[in-house]
Amino acid sequence: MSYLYSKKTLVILGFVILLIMPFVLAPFNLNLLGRFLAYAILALGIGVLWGYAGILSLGHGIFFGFGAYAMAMYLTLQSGGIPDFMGWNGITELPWFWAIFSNPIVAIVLAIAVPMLFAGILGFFTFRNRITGVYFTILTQALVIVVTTLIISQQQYTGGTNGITGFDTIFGYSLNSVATQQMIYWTTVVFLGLVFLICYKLVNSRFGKVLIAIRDGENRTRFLGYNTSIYQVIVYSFSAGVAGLAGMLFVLQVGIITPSMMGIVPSIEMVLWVAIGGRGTLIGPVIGALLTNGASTWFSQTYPDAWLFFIGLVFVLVVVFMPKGIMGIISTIQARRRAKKYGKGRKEEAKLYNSSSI
Amino acid sequence: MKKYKWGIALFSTVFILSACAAGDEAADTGFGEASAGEDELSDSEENSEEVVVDEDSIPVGLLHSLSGTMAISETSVRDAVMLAIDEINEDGGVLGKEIVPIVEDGASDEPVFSERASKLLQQDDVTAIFGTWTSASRQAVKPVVEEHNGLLFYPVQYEGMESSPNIFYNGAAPNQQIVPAVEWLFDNVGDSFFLLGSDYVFPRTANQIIQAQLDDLGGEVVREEYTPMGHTDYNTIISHIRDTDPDVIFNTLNGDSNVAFFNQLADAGITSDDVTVLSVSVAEEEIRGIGAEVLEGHLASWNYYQTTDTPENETFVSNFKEAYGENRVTGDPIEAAYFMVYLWAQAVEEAGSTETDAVREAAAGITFDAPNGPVEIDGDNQHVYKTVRIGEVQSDGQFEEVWNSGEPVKPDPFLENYDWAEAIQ
Amino acid sequence: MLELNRIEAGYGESAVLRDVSLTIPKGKLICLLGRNGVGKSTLLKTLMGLIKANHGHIDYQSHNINDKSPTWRSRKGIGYIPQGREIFSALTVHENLQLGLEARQDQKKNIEPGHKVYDYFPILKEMQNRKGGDLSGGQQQQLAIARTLVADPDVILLDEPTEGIQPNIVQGIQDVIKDLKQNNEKTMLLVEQSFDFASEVADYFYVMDRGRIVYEGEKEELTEENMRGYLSI
Amino acid sequence: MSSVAMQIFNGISLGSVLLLVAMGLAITFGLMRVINMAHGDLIMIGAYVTYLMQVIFVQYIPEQFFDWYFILAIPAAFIIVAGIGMLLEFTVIRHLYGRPLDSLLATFGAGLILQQLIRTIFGAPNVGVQSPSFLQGSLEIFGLYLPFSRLFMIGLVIVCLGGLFIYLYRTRQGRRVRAVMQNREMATCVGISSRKVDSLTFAMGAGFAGVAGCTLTLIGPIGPTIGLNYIVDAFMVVVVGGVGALTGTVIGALGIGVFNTFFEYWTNASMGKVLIFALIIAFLQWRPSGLFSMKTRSLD
Repeated sequence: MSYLYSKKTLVILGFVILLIMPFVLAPFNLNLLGRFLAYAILALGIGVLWGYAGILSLGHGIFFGFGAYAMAMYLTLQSGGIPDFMGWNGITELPWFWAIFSNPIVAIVLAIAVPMLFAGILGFFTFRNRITGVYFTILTQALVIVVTTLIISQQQYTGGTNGITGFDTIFGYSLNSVATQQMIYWTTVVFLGLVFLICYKLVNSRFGKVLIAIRDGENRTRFLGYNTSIYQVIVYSFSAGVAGLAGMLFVLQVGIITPSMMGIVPSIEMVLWVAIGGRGTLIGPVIGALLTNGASTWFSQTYPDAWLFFIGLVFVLVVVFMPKGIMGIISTIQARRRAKKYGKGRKEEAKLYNSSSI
Repeated sequence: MKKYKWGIALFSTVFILSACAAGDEAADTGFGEASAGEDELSDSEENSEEVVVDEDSIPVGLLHSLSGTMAISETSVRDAVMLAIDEINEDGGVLGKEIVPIVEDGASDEPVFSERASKLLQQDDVTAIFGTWTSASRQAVKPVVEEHNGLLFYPVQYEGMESSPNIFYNGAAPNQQIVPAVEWLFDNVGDSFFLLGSDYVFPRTANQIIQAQLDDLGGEVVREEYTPMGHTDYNTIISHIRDTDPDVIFNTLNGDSNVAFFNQLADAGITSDDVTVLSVSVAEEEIRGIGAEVLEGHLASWNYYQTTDTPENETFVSNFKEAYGENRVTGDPIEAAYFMVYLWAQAVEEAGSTETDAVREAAAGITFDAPNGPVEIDGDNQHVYKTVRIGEVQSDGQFEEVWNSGEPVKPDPFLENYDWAEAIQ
Repeated sequence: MLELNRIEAGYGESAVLRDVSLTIPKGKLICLLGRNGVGKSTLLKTLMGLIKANHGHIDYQSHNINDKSPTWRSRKGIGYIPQGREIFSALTVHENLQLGLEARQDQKKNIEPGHKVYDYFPILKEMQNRKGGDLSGGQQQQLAIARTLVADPDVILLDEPTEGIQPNIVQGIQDVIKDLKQNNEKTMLLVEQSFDFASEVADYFYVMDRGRIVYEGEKEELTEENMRGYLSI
Repeated sequence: MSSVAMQIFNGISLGSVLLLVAMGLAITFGLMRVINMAHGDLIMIGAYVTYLMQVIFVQYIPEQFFDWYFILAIPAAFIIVAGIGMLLEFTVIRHLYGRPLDSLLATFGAGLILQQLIRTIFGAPNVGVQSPSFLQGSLEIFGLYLPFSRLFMIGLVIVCLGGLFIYLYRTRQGRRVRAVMQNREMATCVGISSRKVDSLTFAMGAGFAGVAGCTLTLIGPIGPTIGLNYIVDAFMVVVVGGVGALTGTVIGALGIGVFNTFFEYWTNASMGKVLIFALIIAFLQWRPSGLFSMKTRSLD
């Protein structure tokens, strides 16, 4: 019987449930779930960066945004002609950095490559200069301000605060048809599975162990002869790429991207999904993203005022008293049961399980 | 041994899914029950899942930000729509049926607007949505109403350059607010303009229009400045104002920034006697946040003021205050939100159905005596004929009208009837 | 006066002290000897409350103080002079001494110019307005001792007060310790590496190795011969 | 020439606003290593205290004394917000010493609660505060117009800095604060209650946020979400100045103020903002620990 409960089986089961959802949910709800799954991908990237490497970025909104904009630009060009906001702003010819996005392959590659490259370059300088911890976090906030202000002020190229919206087709198919939306949903689920798998491999590899070592004692790891900054750059860049992918999938299901989705507050909220789900795990970020957004959609409609009190309180309580989030609670319960069952001696082992890596 | 963890993981998944599906179930179970007699007007916690819809009622969607940064402006607009719905229901409803409002929160977040619009159209089957405020949120809803052939009634003045068959634009188009204001200022105040706006679509488009118009009139733009959202330090801008010494500052700043700008302008000792500021986003509601004493003597261009002298307005203002409190004020977007419900109701009566295409067809040429004067839906572009009014801020925070266009102006969102605007179209 | 009973303590998961019992009777000077890294400083920190004891109990004036904070302990008369001259280097000498008064129960607010610590360490008076960090190592140690003395503690915990200090000051410090013992009847726990000085002043002594007390005895038993296995003499 | 002088004044005046906003943060972040994202919301509450004081005066106090409301609002804002800060410290922050990144997230949540609290009490729309008459208008000198409100702010910043200096360097409590910040363990061993010091210091930082909120009513909007307008700027000031060094905070604030003003004068407000933040990022690459850094165990 027990093999039924092995974690692999359950992950696969969850995955299968997600896959059959299009046959269960109405199109509107499916779209909602698909959007949350895109967030879950984003949360996975942040989860690896923060939970395993100990790097807290409050600027992941911009990487998410990059991916979303790249896809939105492709979709806009699909609809033909130059975007209408360029027209109002007196731009009659498509600038080259727009033109390249008319090729879907280029758009998809850039949606992931640009965030990776950008994070790589910034990370290279920042981590090499040993800017870590709180300083790095604050620096990413400055980055958010720079990028969003630029996007808003260059509205002749970016659509400004209105962002980019109003696409109708993708690869020649109507974007809003139920069949296309189902395909997009499945694509999202598959990518979630892939990203999960990659993250799993990553954190359980030697590379992952070094990341954890850096998180727990950067200097110590450096003295052991590891070039810690290279590890940090790579994981930061990886996480940015995942965010770009998530943004791309997000825009396909929501049909709009604006700078307000990349700002300071959304960027903090993304981190809080991970905190609620449980940092230092991979399931945690996924559950945190799904649960927080699900609850937000549900409750904030019903009780908009009480919701803010509630979510504020949840953030405080989770961060202060349950630093390991939902997954932490689960392991604590497990540990207690195990302790009850096997007596005190198992306490140590239970602690070890707490840091198990999935 | 980790079955617990995974069991809960599974449970959470199921929970999310059920959250997604909750809307469906509620709609199903609610069907067929008797409709609630009276709706709480100001109940912001209106629960969409509890609204009961049957054959004797017509569901409509109200989609505004009730939370987040835009809640400041949008809750008042929601209140106005609710007032109109309540009045119409008291008079027997539409097609003999009761209008049932389903209130959704856009949360000042564009994806939420688009998602909520989908929900209203797909799940609640509303016949029309009254809502949105910012251009970004309108544009987020636009593809949704177009895809599902729904109707959106939009209550706010905007930058124009848009005409969707599924949207009725009830605020002013640029030629019903900006163009006449520039003309009037040029004739009555002076010919050098300082353009100041927040860095987003409306101010940038408005200023292009003003630039083109002034080129045509022979006026001059001495400087054009944009400040980011939430900007609070206007000293450098004020230095530029001193340096360029304009006759007029044409102000397209949005809500919050106005407070900082006007306060600092007053502190710098620049009053309405030195330079006239004409604003297009400062209504009665905003004056309360800025303070009437620093605004006194400055101008605004709108289609409606709380002081607008029509019998309809007298009733409207007193009803509004009765419903929401003596200290509340009305204003242009609030009034537009109010009369657009009546326009929709008349169109439905005319069409004899709530079916979108029929309503759209019937809407062309519908007229109504709104608080701001007579309004009429222009069948060509689904905007509204409105009277243009320039008002001066008084010490009590109200406007005194100094000029009006005399008759409703035909809306021209693409400025097709103005030769100088060719480059912008 | 101060009593440790079967204490186990350490940093995080690893226990440094194992099953340590030790008594400091009133008016006596107890010496704690042992090589580097055997847990002497950890023991003092545990006594002071900087490290929580996992097992066992600490009694002070016959009351259990396991859960009391360092603040509480110092205010109740336990004075601590840590190893490494942990003075407040950005504060002046005078300010450092004033901070010593925080632990006093009589709420005394100022150190009068003729205070006894200035007799012990005249140099501190001269350097009153200098930053603590500007002092030499030996002067900082004097300051650390003086800071504790102004609080007039009942028990003084001294952690290697003469470690790494220029010889001329070492003598001064040792004289002060002797004076405290003989003329003021202070209760003291002295961690020492110097066998000679320990054997000169101690009433009773303990020897630690690898986190345990491995030897204890009266002053008379403190001979080179007995110590050979435990200390590097 | 005069426009350059005017810009220098504008820069200093912006710098003084930044300094007011950042001073409380310099205390909580700089001295206590707590990243208080709710700092912006404490500023917001300070502004609402001022509004409340105005309402009280309008209703209960004869009109000729109206201007006094502002004078009274400053200490009132300090005390009330300090009280809220103390409460926040007791309920939340206390558990987060040594976990700076967690303190950031938890205080963000606390900030949401404060925002919603104010929204519930005062409503979502902005409220208006009328400047006292003696702060309206400006001083004309050598062809420059120096607004009284800005001069007042510069003065207030100097007073606050002076007060803080006296508190830290001339009082018993200040001495305790410095001792705890320098060596927490040793401070407890000499009998200082670090709990009490933490609580009071945090309250103090919050109090300065209250004063900042009070003065911000002179220049900007007052609504439940205004904290967001200032919080990131405040962090930049503290980080550029160097954590734990008040001198650095002062220079950081003035530097950012002056540079920002000149960038804005030469380009426009959006580009000015982009440039100043880009400059800060570049600057931190060059000096990761800011202009002045105290030798303490670093934050990571």
